[in-house]
Amino acid sequence: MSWTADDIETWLGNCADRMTQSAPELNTLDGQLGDGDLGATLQKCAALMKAGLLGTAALPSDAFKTAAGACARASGSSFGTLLAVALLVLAQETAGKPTLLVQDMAPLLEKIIAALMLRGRSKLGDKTALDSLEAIRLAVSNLQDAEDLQLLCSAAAERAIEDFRMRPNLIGRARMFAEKSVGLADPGMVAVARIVGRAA
Amino acid sequence: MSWTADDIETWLGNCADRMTQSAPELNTLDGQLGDGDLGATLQKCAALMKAGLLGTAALPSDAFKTAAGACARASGSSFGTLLAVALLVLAQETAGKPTLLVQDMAPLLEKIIAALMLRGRSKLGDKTALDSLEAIRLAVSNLQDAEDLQLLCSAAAERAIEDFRMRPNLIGRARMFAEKSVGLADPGMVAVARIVGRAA
Amino acid sequence: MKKLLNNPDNYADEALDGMCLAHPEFYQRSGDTGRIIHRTGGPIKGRVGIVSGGGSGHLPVFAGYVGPGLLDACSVGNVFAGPSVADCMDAMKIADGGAGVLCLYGNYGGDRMNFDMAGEMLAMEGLASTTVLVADDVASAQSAERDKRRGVAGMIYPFKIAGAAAASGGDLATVTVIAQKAANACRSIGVALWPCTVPEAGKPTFEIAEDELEMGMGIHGEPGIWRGKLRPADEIAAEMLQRVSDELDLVKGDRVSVLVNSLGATPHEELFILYRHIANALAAKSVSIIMPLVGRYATSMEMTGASLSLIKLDAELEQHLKAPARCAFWSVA
Amino acid sequence: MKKLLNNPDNYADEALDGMCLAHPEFYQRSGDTGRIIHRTGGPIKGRVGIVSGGGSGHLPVFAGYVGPGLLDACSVGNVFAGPSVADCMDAMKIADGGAGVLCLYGNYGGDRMNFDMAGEMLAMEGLASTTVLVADDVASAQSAERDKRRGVAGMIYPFKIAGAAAASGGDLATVTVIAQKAANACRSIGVALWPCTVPEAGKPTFEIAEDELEMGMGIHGEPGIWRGKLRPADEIAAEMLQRVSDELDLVKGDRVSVLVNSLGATPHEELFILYRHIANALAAKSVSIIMPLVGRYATSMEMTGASLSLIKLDAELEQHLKAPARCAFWSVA
Ligand SMILES: Nc1ncnc2c1ncn2[C@@H]1O[C@H](COP(=O)(O)OP(=O)(O)O)[C@@H](O)[C@H]1O
Ligand SMILES: Nc1ncnc2c1ncn2[C@@H]1O[C@H](COP(=O)(O)OP(=O)(O)O)[C@@H](O)[C@H]1O
Ligand SMILES: [Mg+2]
Ligand SMILES: [Mg+2]
Ligand SMILES: [Mg+2]
Ligand SMILES: [Mg+2]
Repeated sequence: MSWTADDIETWLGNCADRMTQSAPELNTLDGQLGDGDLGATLQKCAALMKAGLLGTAALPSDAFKTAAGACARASGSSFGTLLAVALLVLAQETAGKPTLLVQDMAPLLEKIIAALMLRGRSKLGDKTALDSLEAIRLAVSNLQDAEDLQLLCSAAAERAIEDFRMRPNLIGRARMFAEKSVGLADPGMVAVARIVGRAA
Repeated sequence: MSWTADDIETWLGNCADRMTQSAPELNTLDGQLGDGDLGATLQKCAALMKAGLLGTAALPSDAFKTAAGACARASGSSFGTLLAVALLVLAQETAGKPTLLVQDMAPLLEKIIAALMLRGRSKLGDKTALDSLEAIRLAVSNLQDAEDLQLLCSAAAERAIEDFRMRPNLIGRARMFAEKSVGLADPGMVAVARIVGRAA
Repeated sequence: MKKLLNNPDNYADEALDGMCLAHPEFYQRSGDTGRIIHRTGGPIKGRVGIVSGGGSGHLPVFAGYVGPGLLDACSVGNVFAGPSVADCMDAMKIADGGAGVLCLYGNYGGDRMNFDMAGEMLAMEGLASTTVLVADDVASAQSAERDKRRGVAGMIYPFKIAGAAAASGGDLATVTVIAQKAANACRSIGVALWPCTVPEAGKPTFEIAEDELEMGMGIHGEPGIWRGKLRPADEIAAEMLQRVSDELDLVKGDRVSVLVNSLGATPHEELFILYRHIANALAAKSVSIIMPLVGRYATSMEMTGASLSLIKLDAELEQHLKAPARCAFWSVA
Repeated sequence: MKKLLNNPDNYADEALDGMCLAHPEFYQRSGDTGRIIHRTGGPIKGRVGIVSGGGSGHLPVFAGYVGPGLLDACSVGNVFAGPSVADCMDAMKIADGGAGVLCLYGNYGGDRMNFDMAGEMLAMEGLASTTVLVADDVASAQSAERDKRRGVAGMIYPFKIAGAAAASGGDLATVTVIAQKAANACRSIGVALWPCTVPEAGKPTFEIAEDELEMGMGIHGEPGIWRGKLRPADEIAAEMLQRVSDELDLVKGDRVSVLVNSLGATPHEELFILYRHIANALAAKSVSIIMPLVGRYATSMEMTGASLSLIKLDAELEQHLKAPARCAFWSVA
């Protein structure tokens, strides 16, 4: 399995659509532990992404760069910035490559997670979107080409939400509600699951 | 009937005591139509009057002057100032006289009322303390020497309250509550009745 | 009552104490009761002194405007209560630099009685004084009864302009005339959203519903023109502007200063939202705004709401408005 | 929600508009989104640029401190929400006079991520930048975890001091070192009595009982140290002073500046009541207060409450604190 610039644009567009659809749910979740703007943040990112992705990317990295810029312009909320960072890493790491391979996924996710930890001064286990990405990274390591990728990623992301539900948030706004956060899904983790797509 | 400086000091002291006693009632009344400070104002005037009246006045006008100064220092509320003005008029008009006669009362009240109208930019009929003073002035005009002065003044002041009860306040803070003031006694009119003393 | 205070009876005195401790370069307390705030260094010999006064709870009004190019002294009452006659006398004496004293304050019955009486008593001692009342609140009486109008935030314009006239050496008559001219040129109106609480009383000065505002309410909670549902800021600003400019006959080319003032709790952000409308509306009329003021210039403690003041300027008023002045709350360089 | 606004979504933009209309001599808006406020006249060639940024709703923080001797540009987010990465980049570019840019802002996760990212992206374009985080709120973490503390009102001291260092021609390293020194020397704590309402949200940021206050609450309603019954102002001031001076090791002869700041609704009178206690308490310790500030320097719209900030000064910090600076909300002559 391999992806061209077109495939990547299509995928990013689908992600954007899913971000828009899940906005109300994510606002509500973020309202319980944070400032309730996660859905709105993703909505703005999605709108700017859609506006920028015009099917003209020559290379996958061009599409990532456009999407990164869109997220950087969108918002001052943490998740928007984390998205921008992740997309920028993808742009930088895939620079020059005409196609991407499924085998590239796990190492790219590793790079993304490392960059996000640096940017967010957080670590795995803090109960954030990063833990979801790590779960996905593990799921796509040693991948068999034939598997349903979306199902695999989605299942991993959903599992991660449950694995962390009973743990306290250790970073971000939700840190201030550490006790309250036990038993609640981390909004950012739910966002990752929604972005990669619900298993059908 | 005539009064020496001593008599005047005693009378002013008694007035001050009555001002103190009626403070709670007057605060409540003023609270309905104004800012609720009339009793507190009189209390402060009374305390400073008592502190200043030490039985050392050589002439009636000295006692009035002391009392006027006390009221001028006491407060920024209208009634305190009106009292200060009235006492100052008494000091000025009786200057040099060793004794005061009951026949002096009506003309002195006339002078006081005129000064208060000027100071307060108000007129008779506005439903203020001035209407009470006017009622007293009328009661003591053509006075027979033998009558009970306190009873006479007190009755006049009480009657004035009732005469004006159903009329609207036309000046001062209460003016802003003109309709509301119909049916309520003017606090300043009640104050005059209390100061001259309740009929036994 | 949710306020940061000690004994409510000491609210005014402790606030004045703190103000003088924080700004000894501007303010000094004196008088028997400590209720006179006057300029550090005392009156300036040969200059007309300017005295104001009124209740506490309106900072920077009144005492906060003591300073070079502004007021020389203030007599200060309890919260929302006038100063005593004796304090008015003391303030006038302290402000006297030998060229007489202008009493310049808001048109409230009690204050007027006290200042008038103080003036007459000092006249007997040979101190020359004049009076200019500021009656800028268009909501408090019709224009035919202008002398019944209350003084509100707009009074800072006469403070500033008279202060400049005195600082530049004008004699008492001159300073009085220009103060009166400034007072005549100025109009204000307020809008209230939530009341404040007088510490000694312990309860709000008025009641108002969750979704209501009152147009024209006075700074002590005096009744306004209408009470109704909250509206968009632009509509409120438009009505306020209409009401204050009604009597000023503004035409293309006129020059005004504008004060958008918070009554206390209303934040700067909202003042700027109001100012935005007003600036655009005046620009559309080709009226120029000189030295706009947006902030807390005359408050009612923590009352929520805002007031708008306009002063129509001629060359003389504008020159004095722009002259240098300083106090802890306002400086013009 | 009782606020003077039009569409809640336009609150931040309309407020910035009004601010620029009222004070065109200080502020200009630019950037794709209009969310950059920068100095009228642009950066000064050869001088280090100072950029700050953060959410709206805190005026004068952040954008209000753009001015000579203070900040060069600010990126502004929605109410209580950080600015975008792109706006941080734009602000940095606009502030760049060729000598590099210091990013100086409050320690909030989102803001830090965005400024860091902006800095890295501009580094690729050859713009040199440094970062100093202000983390003055002693209530937000123990001193062992100082890097987790939030930035509150005390940040205006680093603004002022770094601004003076830049204005006097210091290079980026020098300005950064003195800004960090100022940030290190400064401690704050807040006390909250009533919440404010974020326009877009329409409901108060927290709930609190009629007779309660919360010590240490953050400017966005972040939880504090304790919540309890209202107490006399002197007790509250004493506790706040204790908490902010704990880590500063103040001894006889030390020099500090003190900021008693209203979070919005708390009136000047009450700030002065607090200041009175603090001034007396520091005087009793023979600690001198330099340039005390009492007023609204960092707010949360109409929140009721106050904060206390102290900065311990050495000769260098004091000299920069006293250097001339101007903006619409604060001027040092
Ligand atoms: N420092 C961080 N590192 C990693 N993830 C973070 C960090 N801060 C927040 N997040 C993630 O972002 C989510 C919240 O996003 P968002 O609502 O945009 O943030 P904000 O608190 O700035 O409003 C959290 O649930 C968490 O998963
Ligand atoms: N201008 C005035 N002329 C005459 N009497 C007045 C005037 N204003 C107030 N009063 C009298 O004073 C009373 C109120 O006194 P006080 O409470 O001291 O005044 P305030 O608190 O309104 O200044 C009124 O009930 C009225 O009788
Ligand atoms: Mg959020
Ligand atoms: Mg947010
Ligand atoms: Mg009264
Ligand atoms: Mg009164």
